[in-house]
Amino acid sequence: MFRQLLSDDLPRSRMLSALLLLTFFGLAAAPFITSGARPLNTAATICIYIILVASYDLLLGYTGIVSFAHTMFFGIGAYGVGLALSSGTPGWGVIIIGILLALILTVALALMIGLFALRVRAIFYSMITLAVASSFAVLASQLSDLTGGEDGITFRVPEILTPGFQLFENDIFGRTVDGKVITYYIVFSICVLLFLFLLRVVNSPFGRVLQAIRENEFRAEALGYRTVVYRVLANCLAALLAALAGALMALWLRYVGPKTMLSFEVMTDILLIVVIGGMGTLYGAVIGAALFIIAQNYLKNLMAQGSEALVDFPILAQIFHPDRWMLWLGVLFILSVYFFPTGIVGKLRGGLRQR
Amino acid sequence: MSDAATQAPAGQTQAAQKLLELKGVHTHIGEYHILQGVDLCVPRGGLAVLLGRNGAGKTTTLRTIMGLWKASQGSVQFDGQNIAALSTPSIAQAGIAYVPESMAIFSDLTVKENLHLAARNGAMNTERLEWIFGFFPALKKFWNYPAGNLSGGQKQMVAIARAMIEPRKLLLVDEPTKGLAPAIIQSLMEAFKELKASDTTILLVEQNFNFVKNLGDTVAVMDDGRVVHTGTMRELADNEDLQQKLLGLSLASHQ
Amino acid sequence: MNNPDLPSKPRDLAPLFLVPVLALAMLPLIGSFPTWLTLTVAGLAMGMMIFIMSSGLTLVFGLMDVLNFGHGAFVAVGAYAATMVLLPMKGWLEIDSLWVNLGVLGLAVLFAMLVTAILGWAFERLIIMPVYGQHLKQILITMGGMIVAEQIIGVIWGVEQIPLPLPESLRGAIFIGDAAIEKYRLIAVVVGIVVFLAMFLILNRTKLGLLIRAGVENGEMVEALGYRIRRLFIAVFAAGSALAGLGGVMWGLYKETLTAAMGSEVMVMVFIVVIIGGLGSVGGCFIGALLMALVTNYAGFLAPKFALVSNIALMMAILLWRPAGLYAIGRRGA
Amino acid sequence: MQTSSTSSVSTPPVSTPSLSTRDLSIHFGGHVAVNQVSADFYPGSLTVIVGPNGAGKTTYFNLISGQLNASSGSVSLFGQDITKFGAAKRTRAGIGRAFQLTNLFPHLSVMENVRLAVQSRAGIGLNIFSLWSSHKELIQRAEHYLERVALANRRDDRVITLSHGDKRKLEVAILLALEPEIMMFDEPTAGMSVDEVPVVLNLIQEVKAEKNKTILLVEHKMDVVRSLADRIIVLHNGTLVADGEPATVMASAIVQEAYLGKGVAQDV
Amino acid sequence: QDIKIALIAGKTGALEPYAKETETGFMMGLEYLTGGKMEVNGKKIKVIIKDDQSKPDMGRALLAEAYGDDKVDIAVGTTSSGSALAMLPVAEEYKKILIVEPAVADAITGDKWNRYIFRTSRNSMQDALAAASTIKSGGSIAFLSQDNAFGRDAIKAAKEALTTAGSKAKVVHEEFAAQNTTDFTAPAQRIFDALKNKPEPRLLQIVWAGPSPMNKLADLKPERFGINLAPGGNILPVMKLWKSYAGTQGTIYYYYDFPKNKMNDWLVAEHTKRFKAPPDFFTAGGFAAASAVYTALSKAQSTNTEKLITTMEGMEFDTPKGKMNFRKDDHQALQSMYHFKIKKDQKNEWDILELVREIPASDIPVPVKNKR
Ligand SMILES: Nc1ncnc2c1ncn2[C@@H]1O[C@H](COP(=O)(O)OP(=O)(O)OP(=O)(O)O)[C@@H](O)[C@H]1O
Ligand SMILES: Nc1ncnc2c1ncn2[C@@H]1O[C@H](COP(=O)(O)OP(=O)(O)OP(=O)(O)O)[C@@H](O)[C@H]1O
Ligand SMILES: [Mg+2]
Ligand SMILES: [Mg+2]
Repeated sequence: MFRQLLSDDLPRSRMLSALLLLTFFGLAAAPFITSGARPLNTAATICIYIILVASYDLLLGYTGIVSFAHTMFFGIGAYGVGLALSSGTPGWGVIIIGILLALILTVALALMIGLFALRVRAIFYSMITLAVASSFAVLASQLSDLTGGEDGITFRVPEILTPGFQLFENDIFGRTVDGKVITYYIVFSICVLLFLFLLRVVNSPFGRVLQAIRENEFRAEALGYRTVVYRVLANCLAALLAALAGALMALWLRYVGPKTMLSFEVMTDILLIVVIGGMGTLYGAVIGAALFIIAQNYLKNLMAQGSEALVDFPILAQIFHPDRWMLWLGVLFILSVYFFPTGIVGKLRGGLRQR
Repeated sequence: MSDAATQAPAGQTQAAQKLLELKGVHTHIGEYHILQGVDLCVPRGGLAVLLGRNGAGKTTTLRTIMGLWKASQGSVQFDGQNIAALSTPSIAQAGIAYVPESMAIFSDLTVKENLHLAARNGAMNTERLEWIFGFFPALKKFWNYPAGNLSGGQKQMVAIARAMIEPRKLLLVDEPTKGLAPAIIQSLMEAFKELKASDTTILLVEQNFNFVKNLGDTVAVMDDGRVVHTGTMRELADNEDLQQKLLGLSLASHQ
Repeated sequence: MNNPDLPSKPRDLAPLFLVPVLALAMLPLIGSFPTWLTLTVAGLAMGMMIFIMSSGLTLVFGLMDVLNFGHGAFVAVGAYAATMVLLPMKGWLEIDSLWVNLGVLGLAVLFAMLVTAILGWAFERLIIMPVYGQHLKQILITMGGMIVAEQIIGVIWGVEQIPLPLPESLRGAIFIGDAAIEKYRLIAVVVGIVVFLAMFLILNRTKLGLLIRAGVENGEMVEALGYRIRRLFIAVFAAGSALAGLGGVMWGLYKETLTAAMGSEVMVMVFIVVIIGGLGSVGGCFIGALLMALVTNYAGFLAPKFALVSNIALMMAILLWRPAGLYAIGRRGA
Repeated sequence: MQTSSTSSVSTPPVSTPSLSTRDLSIHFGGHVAVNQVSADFYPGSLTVIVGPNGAGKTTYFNLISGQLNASSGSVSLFGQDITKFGAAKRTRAGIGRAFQLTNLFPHLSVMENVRLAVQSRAGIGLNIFSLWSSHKELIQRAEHYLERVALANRRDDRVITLSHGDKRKLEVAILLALEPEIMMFDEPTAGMSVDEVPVVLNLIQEVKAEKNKTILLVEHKMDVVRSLADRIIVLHNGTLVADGEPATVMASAIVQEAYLGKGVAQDV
Repeated sequence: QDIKIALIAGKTGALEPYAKETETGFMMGLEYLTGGKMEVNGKKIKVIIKDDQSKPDMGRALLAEAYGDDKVDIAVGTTSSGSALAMLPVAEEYKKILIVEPAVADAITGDKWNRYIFRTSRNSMQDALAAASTIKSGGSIAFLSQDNAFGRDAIKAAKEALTTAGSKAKVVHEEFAAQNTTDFTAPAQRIFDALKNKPEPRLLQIVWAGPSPMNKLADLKPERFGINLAPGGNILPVMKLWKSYAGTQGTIYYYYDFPKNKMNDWLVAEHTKRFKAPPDFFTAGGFAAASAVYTALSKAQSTNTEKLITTMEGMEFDTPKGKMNFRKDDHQALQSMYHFKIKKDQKNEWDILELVREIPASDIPVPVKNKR
């Protein structure tokens, strides 16, 4: 049963299993083992990023496609919800419609890009996606009447999802069960489902073909697999999941905007998480996302203390100044590629020997 | 380039008979322990043949000599100098040319450019070139052709020609006949004979026994990362039981 | 030794005509000749600057197959390094004498290139070395390098914008009738052409180009032929970085205000140029840069809205025509 | 004897050829690699294709299996014209080929390499919801083929860790696993050690014994050719110059001259 | 217990330099007003600084955190208009005061406004009106701005302002160039063509956030066509580059040498001492915000939101720019602006502008846009 749930793709490492369980239960209980706005926000972001990254890994780690358009689909999902909610009176129906429209647009675009990609070499493909994505971002900020331009849109969500709404009179474990908490659990459970679905996909015969294509496309073709079809399919699948993740993000933030949904920063975060966690293994996405998002949210506090401790060494203090946290992000980039060529999961599993 | 003269007289005389000598060489690739104490000796001016079944460690041995895998133990004496620790370029500059099993031709470059690179000392010597064309007319024909577009055998020829374009002390050749048509195999035999005549020493890894049996002087047979037999080619060529024992090869099926 | 039935492939000239054709095609649309002249010359000059910034990238990619997303960092560092010469020597720049000004600029350029070259050397050692042949990791690790470099700039030179005024003698424009041509752009044109010729000759007339291309395909074998490929790679990378540095100085002087992000801002543009050219082809990169700058100008004049995406449109168009860019790499003739 | 002979095939010719090429040609730039080659191949027969290096043998294979598109001429399989098909479609139609220069999935396990072939044969590649590991029978089939080429012991090693000879054997295993009607071997024994060669030859013998497969074989080793061939085709500079009984063909002047090189090999 | 104040700014990313100035100004402001004791009503003032990276979602999260977790009494911020706009509802949710500084978007005190929002920084409309007030004469005007929400906002305001200011000048062209435009030849050509044969005086007003294209245009010698440039004021490092265009006139929010009052004198002296450079645009802004906070707290003698609101509505407070006051209707701080001219002979690198005229708040009739 459990095996079936995990699609027979077990962690295959004590340490890893431990970490995964920790993450899972941590997220499941997040609202009640923490207090305040930020921890909950962090937890939700982790959930959503796990899906976003895992879906990207389907392209990158499994199929060997380097695409920079993933944020675009993330954004489409988000704007779908955002525009729907800001246009009509906030309600579930509106949300559903928004998501559906977003998904349709997503598939259309993914197909287009996928088919275009057939004409050009892999590396060009990634550059094209880069270009398309950036022009999409431009578009989003240009249609300011519709999308609110750079500023984006802040919108209202259905009553029961707002902080105003309270499920119970009194607190539970020192947390008022308000709309935020409800939203969190919606996000959490949807993410779990999507993740299990992805696990199944990569461990299906289809998933195996994707890996073959990554290894040697020419040979895969010679074995009778129409690699084109597989790549396009993978493309659409990944895009769809990204869009869903985006929808959840919008629902959680009650805000959409280019910086948050479409910027290249999001893309680099995704890439980094994939590499830290380990390419070609979905568990990598889980570990990577958890670590990274936490770091992103709490690194600065650490650094603040660090630099205070170092006031008497000006340069060091400068370097550890919280405003320089990006510096350490960059260092993280480099070190993670250095020391985890196979990602944390790869390290934990020892070597990248495949079954 | 070290020359034997700088060595002690003893070393010099020794270097005189042995151009290359491996003593107890161990090589690890990742977690695998591939070569487990290889002792091998190639006399100056001779053609030594290295036989052995698939996975015996022949290629690994050549790569170790070339410094492409680093020997974890043991010494590789070349021309009176231990090259085990040297970097691949230095080893090549010491006078060793290498024809890899995978041919490793530069497919982006034309045949001409492939050879041009192999000629380390600048321009290619025209009559030596003509001499090579003598054996491999195809090269002349496809001179300005991207090497990647050549046929399997033609690629093999390029790989071999690269090692012959300039005189070297020692040639390491890994299965040169694979993919070559009989006619070309014959001219290859000629080529090796002439190289020997111009005292180039050759260490030849080969599966095609018929090819080496009247070409080699000495022979070594490998199995499981060790040299299990050394001797003269004569002895092995005449002794079928030995062949049977070492190579699992009966002349009945292969003459 | 050529063989009749195997003609070595003819030089591919079509892309060379793109620039003139485009320019001429626009004349009627724009109408006024002076305006057209202004736009065209400005575009060409801008193209030259873009080319200088891109050349290093395409060089490093074409020869070493390394996708350096950190290239922009070298552009920025180049510009900042130049300030270390230019700001102290402000006095000299305010003297209204072309030669004195150029002398100082030359000094600054040399210094900047030196700095970026050294940085490039370190970059190759620390960052590129472990990831040869793995595009994805290259992208990531060089992005990391980029971020770090930008932040370090912030630490060293501060986060405030640094003004970098043009020397007096390069200010203003020359007027041909109603057509205005900024003086500085003329300098850019000269430098651009020099850089292009130098690269083109070195790559096509020397063994170097071959060696490195071979090394990318199979470094082991090149070493087995007795060449020290590593040193070569480092040299090339340093050269590429130095070019970026040069580009940075030119760019910085053009923008006149330096920000740590100035490098990453141009990256997308630079990448598009390099792609249009056919990753790795210096010639293609050159044409690509000119095309892009011209299209931007014409679009900016005829249909400003379209200017936003003109670059991308251009790239799409080129790739539809030639899926591997103007000049695909691998083939000789940079 | 420049014909596509059907008369002189030693196994009783089945009326319809399984595979046939008509005036098949391809040229690269000015260079004609395969020139107007017409030939028919019959189930149960093993045809060896010989010729000097660069004669066009591999290219001919590429044209049949769809790695290259013909400049002119046609290929047909069981009477159906497949000239327009892509490589994948031809494979699924029943044309299988092993490559001259080993061409595998380097970082996947030996097992996975073969399993992918079996899976392709079973045609469940697009199945997203089942588990690959739940298709037990496929795995068993794959294991079976690994045993046939004596690679079962390396089952879980990654391909890059194999020695050259072992890679060649894997190449053959994959072809068998595809269970195609047409089997094309391009120098299967190249670089295989003398004691391993028989393993592969016996395999080919067995397949041949099944009498329903059409086998094409490119080989330079004369002993191998003699021991297997029902029929020999000679390519030279891309043209088909001889086709027929092994004995007669091998004896012909052109083969002696250009290929076996009795006397000096002039052109190539 | 302590009085907690959150200062949110885009301390990393594109706007980092601005955010830095705001922070400096704010801290110096408190220092000056509390005489270095950092106390008000006998309570310690604790400032919590947060970096929203100019990301609206971050801004939101951080403000929520400030009100919810850190329990701050007043929040100040932020640098980017987008982020500020996203914050507004949070203030309403938590029923706490948010003083917006230095974001300029009109909507903040316009239709996105709520009663917990105050703004010390000027808004686009004020900029526009100031500029307009210098163009009483007729003639023809063209605008150049960046093609994004900010730019369009600004030009809309500018045109509105012209009419409000009763200028006879006619707007003949609006040019929007892409935010990331590097080559201004094309826009310049379009503008010149548009203005060339229109009635004199011909004015090109440039409204550009970030490094201004002023030089690029000036180098093309607009005077050929009798066109004058009117750049909007900018931060010092940018204006330094304008020295070659002495005589060019424009309007600006703050220039250290213009206001004459104790507060400004102290700021300039102290800032120059500490940072080897005079205070800039956003430094003054931060200072003003600090003053608003301090004055409100000391006047209200409490941190109770409702009390504060009643105190602050119509409250007048000192700033380096002289007196400002939050008008009751939309809580926008009304303030004077400056009409400047680029100096001919500049004594040192910071000696750039000379004052033509201080434009008193009374000359800047900002319309009330929040439907209240
Ligand atoms: N990169 C590698 N990683 C791990 N093991 C390897 C690697 N390359 C070779 N081996 C192993 O080393 C052993 C010797 O390989 P080698 O290629 O030297 O054999 P060989 O004698 O050349 O065989 P062949 O005649 O087939 O070429 C083999 O068992 C092979 O599996
Ligand atoms: N992709 C290609 N582009 C250009 N020329 C090619 C290409 N492929 C093959 N050729 C040329 O076609 C000719 C035939 O090549 P092919 O590989 O078929 O020869 P072959 O008979 O297989 O030789 P071998 O026995 O050495 O494998 C060769 O001269 C080769 O140079
Ligand atoms: Mg070998
Ligand atoms: Mg072949």
